Amino acid sequence: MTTAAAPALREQTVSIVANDRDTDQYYRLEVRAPEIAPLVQPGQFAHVRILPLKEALLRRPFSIFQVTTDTFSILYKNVGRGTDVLSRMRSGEELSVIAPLGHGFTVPAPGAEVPLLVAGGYGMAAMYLLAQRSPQKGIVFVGGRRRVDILCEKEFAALGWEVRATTEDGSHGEKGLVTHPLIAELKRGAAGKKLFACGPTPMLKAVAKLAADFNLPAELSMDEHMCCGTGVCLTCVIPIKTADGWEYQRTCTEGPVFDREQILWEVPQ
Amino acid sequence: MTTAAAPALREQTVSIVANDRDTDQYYRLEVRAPEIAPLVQPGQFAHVRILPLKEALLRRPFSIFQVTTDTFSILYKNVGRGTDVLSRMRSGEELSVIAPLGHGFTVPAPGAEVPLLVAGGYGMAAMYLLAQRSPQKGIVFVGGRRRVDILCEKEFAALGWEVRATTEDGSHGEKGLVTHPLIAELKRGAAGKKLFACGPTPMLKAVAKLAADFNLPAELSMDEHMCCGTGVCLTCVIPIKTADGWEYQRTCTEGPVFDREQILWEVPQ
Amino acid sequence: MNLAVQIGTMRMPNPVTVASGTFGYGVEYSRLIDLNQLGAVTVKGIRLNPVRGNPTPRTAEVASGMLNAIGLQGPGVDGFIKKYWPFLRELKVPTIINIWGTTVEEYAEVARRFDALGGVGALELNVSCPNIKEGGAQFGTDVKLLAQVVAACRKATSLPLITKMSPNVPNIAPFARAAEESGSDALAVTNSFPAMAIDIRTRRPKLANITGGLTGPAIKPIAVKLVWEAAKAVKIPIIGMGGIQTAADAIEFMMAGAAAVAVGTANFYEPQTPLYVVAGIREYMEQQKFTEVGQITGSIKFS
Amino acid sequence: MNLAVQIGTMRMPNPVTVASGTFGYGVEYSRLIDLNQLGAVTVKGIRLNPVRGNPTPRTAEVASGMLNAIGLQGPGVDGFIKKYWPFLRELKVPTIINIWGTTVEEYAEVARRFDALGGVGALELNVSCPNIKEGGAQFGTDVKLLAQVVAACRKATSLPLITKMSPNVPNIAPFARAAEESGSDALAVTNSFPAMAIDIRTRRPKLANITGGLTGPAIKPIAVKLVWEAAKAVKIPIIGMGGIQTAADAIEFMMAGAAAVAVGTANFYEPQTPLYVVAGIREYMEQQKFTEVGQITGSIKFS
Ligand SMILES: Cc1cc2nc3c(=O)[nH]c(=O)nc-3n(C[C@H](O)[C@H](O)[C@H](O)COP(=O)(O)OP(=O)(O)OC[C@H]3O[C@@H](n4cnc5c(N)ncnc54)[C@H](O)[C@@H]3O)c2cc1C
Ligand SMILES: Cc1cc2nc3c(=O)[nH]c(=O)nc-3n(C[C@H](O)[C@H](O)[C@H](O)COP(=O)(O)OP(=O)(O)OC[C@H]3O[C@@H](n4cnc5c(N)ncnc54)[C@H](O)[C@@H]3O)c2cc1C
Ligand SMILES: Cc1cc2nc3c(=O)[nH]c(=O)nc-3n(C[C@H](O)[C@H](O)[C@H](O)COP(=O)(O)O)c2cc1C
Ligand SMILES: Cc1cc2nc3c(=O)[nH]c(=O)nc-3n(C[C@H](O)[C@H](O)[C@H](O)COP(=O)(O)O)c2cc1C
Ligand code: FES
Ligand code: FES
Repeated sequence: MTTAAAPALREQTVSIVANDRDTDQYYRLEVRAPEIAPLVQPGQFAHVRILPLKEALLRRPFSIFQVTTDTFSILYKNVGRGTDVLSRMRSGEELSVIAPLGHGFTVPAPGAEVPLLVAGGYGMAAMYLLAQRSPQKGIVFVGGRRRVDILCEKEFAALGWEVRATTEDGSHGEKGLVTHPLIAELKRGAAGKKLFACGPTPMLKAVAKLAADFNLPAELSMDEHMCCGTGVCLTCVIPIKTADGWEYQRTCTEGPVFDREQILWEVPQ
Repeated sequence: MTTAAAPALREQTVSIVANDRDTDQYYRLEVRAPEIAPLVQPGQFAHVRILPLKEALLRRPFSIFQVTTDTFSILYKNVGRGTDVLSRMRSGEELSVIAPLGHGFTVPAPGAEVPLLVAGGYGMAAMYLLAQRSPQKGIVFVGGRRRVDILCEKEFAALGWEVRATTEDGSHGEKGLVTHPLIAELKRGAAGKKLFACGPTPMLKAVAKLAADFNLPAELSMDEHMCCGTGVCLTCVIPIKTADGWEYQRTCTEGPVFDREQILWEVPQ
Repeated sequence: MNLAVQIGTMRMPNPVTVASGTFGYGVEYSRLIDLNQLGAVTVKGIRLNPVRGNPTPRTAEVASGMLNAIGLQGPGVDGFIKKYWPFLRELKVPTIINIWGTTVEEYAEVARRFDALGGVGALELNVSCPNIKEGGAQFGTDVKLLAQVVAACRKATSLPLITKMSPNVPNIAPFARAAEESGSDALAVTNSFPAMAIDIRTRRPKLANITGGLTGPAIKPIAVKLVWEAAKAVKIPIIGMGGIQTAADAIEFMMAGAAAVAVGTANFYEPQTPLYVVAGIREYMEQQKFTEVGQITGSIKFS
Repeated sequence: MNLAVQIGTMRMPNPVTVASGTFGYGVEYSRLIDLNQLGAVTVKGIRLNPVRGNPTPRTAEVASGMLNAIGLQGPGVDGFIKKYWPFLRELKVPTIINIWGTTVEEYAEVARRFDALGGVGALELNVSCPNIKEGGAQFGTDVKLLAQVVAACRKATSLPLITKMSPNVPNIAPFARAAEESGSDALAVTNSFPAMAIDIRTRRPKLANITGGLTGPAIKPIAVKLVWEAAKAVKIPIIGMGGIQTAADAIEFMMAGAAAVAVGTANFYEPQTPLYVVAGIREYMEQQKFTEVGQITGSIKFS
């Protein structure tokens, strides 16, 4: 935990510009937030209070997907009580957001390693700004269970990135796990590459292992339950290596993005 | 408390046909309920679960105002959390209702006493069906604080009833309390009259006293907080005289309408 | 698929009953739901003589729950037998009679009366009503008194005894064991939590009784923990209750160790709740391919 | 209009602080609210040495509240002084440091250390953390141990002592009196309630610690009653907490007898809450033409 003056953030009541279904259970929500949009770094998130939720009090965290000069948007999946209520909200209705939050991805410097992005499901949401702001283009490996879980392929292509999709049921792209084409790519030549990943924990773990095997740098965005989202409550911690062992650090503050070397995947007994 | 086979009632999810502002803070809500509408007796109420209310769980009781063959309506005032949420619901949205509930007014038999109705504020809602179904017409004394508290005067007039309005600020009708014109009327001749009242407790108490002074029969609809609305929880009780003293009886079941002789206005120590 | 639950000699066709005081004497809700679909009907608390109850207001709404201080209004043993028993006796499902007293002797006497009545499913000893000075609460928070009450009732009747525990103790285990050792056939966990609310406009308590019992979804996490701890302490079955609104809630209580459950406050806003819960439990058992409802009980996993 | 509240030698410019563990060490929320508008900043519980805390998941959402079992993760006295004190020391408002230990001696030692530090507003003795075996909970449910802890800390420091009461006792009065008689300058009422939740899909507890503390609006009616009973038992001021979301909630606690209040869980979903509460109390005092905030304390009426 650090007391170093943390980056700027805002709490604001914002109104919904658009909230439309993307594919299947996925929705895109855009809100007007001129003060927040310019502050957003790739991999940061917004902590959203879904005001119509009454007996469920906590905010829900969502990666910031895209920004314009005066709006930002999220790409979310309807998985439970909060996202279900959110999916039924109309433009003009209001939400309370605290954003931008968390330590995001390192945007590759010009001439730095070639970025390979690895995303599962809504993990794609955390990747768009990184792809958009990275001076050199790379490859996006995107995986999902079914065709509908492969999100915004076109938008990444439009940014000039190569997209390699995999689905577990083979309904779209290559059949299998997202790590298969990644391994193939790395075997073709791993030097000078860097991995950036966001998705389910098992996928992150697999990517971390690959990075270690090929001895590549990797930045992983961890998905932990959150409460305050602002570093106060110590809900969202994961075990992180330190000089003298390990300690629990906060995914909402020191994370959600960590270097693969930092992460202890099992809590030592 | 009685176990005698109680009158028919239904619990149903009903959809809103209309929900429009009447005056100021008063609204008229009509719901589709073909099985319920035919069962309604004057002075009975509906116990309404306002489904969007989440952390507030209990149903809210409202007198049944008017009925058609396949709908019934209530006339409600926005006074708190539930009625506020209710006032923002749109036609097509759903409510859960248990109705009709309670022991209502005795509809005067042909040739029986001349009915004098006394209503305060939303108390008018409980009176409409009585006025509509009574074979002989009488006078409705309606009181409120300001002009906006005098509800559906025209509708009562349209039923062929004489309406005498009073407002405490004199902004409409006679200035003063609803009991003033009533006293005047009774002084002119009380014989053969019967009082029916619904409104704030102080008003009901005053009407009961007048009825006693002029030695007239009176039926009063009591307004107590309710929980189950169906005779189960014993929340809504008031002290009622019995052969051997008094007992707490349920306004939701033995009431809301009681004969003035039954009611003990103070709980004996 | 067998949903039946055995509480001493009482057989409940399914594990879902209703919480005492939230279902009157059965007859009231019989207009809205088929009582014979329940596991048992549990009636409002009864003592020897009629009880007038507390002044009003008796309930208040709070976040995800309510407060009540009814004061155990009731017709007394004779009044109950005269007014309500003829109806209840005819039901296909057992009746659980919730009883209380102000002395150990009174508990025993009431138990004796209902034993003599014949046809009663079980007696639930309310040793934990927080709402009247002599409402038995002290029996529920004093291990010795609790043991005395249960033992005296055990002597007075051969009917199954369900001891309704007070939630208001630092550790429920010794109380659970005392009830078991004194001859209780089952435990009911939990009663309402002493609480209060103030109307800041009038500065007056929202209940005439000043304090009352908190019930509803607000207390569910505390109640689930009490059931879990009681289940670890005793072998007798536990009837879990506290904020149950859905089958998922009921299954949570059963996983924590409850053999049966009771729906309380939810009846007031959704009288169909107990039947929804029965249907949901059946559905869950089908998904899980369970043949016995007991397979849910205590099925919580820790690794 | 005077909103100031005196807790021993500590002067709070207004009666609204934050609940320990729901506001970190102040610095985190300083990006969102002006800490100098609070009555005091109360920091997360600290013991002598660093504490790693419990495995995850550490919190779970429940109806009108949440469960937590953080396990008092913290930097220890030295870590706190090094990392956070330089920031807190500069604030215009006092800092309340919440401390705990596993032995009476450790409580006293931590008290001594902060006494030596200088500039601390007050020490809050957490004798009621339900979330770790040696989290002091036993001190809070055993009158003798409670008295020992408070007395030992009283000897160790001249700083104002606030004893944070356990809610988990049948009757809070003797505990409140024990704290007062042992030299506590104030009471904090109340800590969270032992509870649990189970994910029925995985059959596993929602918290890695199995049980955790229930907090939020769900517990408010129980907390208000505990404050009311504690206030009747002692003369020292009470800091009321438990589900406060609005100024109306805070005023309810004050009417029940609290001299000050703390906002806890609400900070997590609405970090501005403490400032809204201060504004709302000021507004209420204007309406009522009160000159002293103390006029609200204990103003509940019964007739
Ligand atoms: C840093 C971060 C970024 C995220 N970005 C996205 C995104 O871009 N798109 C997207 O669809 N989802 C994202 N999630 C997951 C999202 O927060 C959950 O899907 C959401 O909170 C579910 O809320 P609910 O009420 O619908 O589900 P419920 O199951 O009803 O929620 C119950 C509680 O569990 C928490 N919870 C449930 N699932 C998760 C989860 N997977 N992660 C964290 N908390 C959870 C909720 O916040 C709530 O407190 C992100 C999570 C984190 C931590
Ligand atoms: C038999 C009967 C008939 C009624 N008929 C009408 C009617 O025709 N039109 C109308 O506008 N109102 C009527 N009322 C009053 C109506 O029930 C309340 O105004 C309503 O419950 C307020 O709910 P709320 O959530 O807006 O207020 P809140 O104050 O937020 O409610 C909090 C709690 O108090 C209860 N409550 C608050 N005020 C009253 C009250 N006056 N009577 C009973 N319970 C109350 C609520 O039901 C709820 O449980 C009637 C009440 C009764 C008992
Ligand atoms: C209005 C009301 C009356 C109650 N009366 C009794 C009673 O007479 N005897 C008893 O043992 N419990 C009584 N209880 C407690 C319930 O039986 C049950 O233990 C408690 O409500 C918790 O369950 P719930 O949260 O589902 O309501 C009463 C509860 C309520 C709300
Ligand atoms: C996440 C969390 C952490 C807490 N940590 C502490 C703590 O370290 N020390 C303590 O005395 N109380 C702690 N508490 C209890 C709060 O200080 C407070 O007593 C309780 O949350 C009730 O207030 P509330 O309902 O407004 O949250 C914690 C509560 C929460 C929710
Ligand atoms: S969610 Fe509260 S510290 Fe991360
Ligand atoms: S409201 Fe429950 S008995 Fe009348």
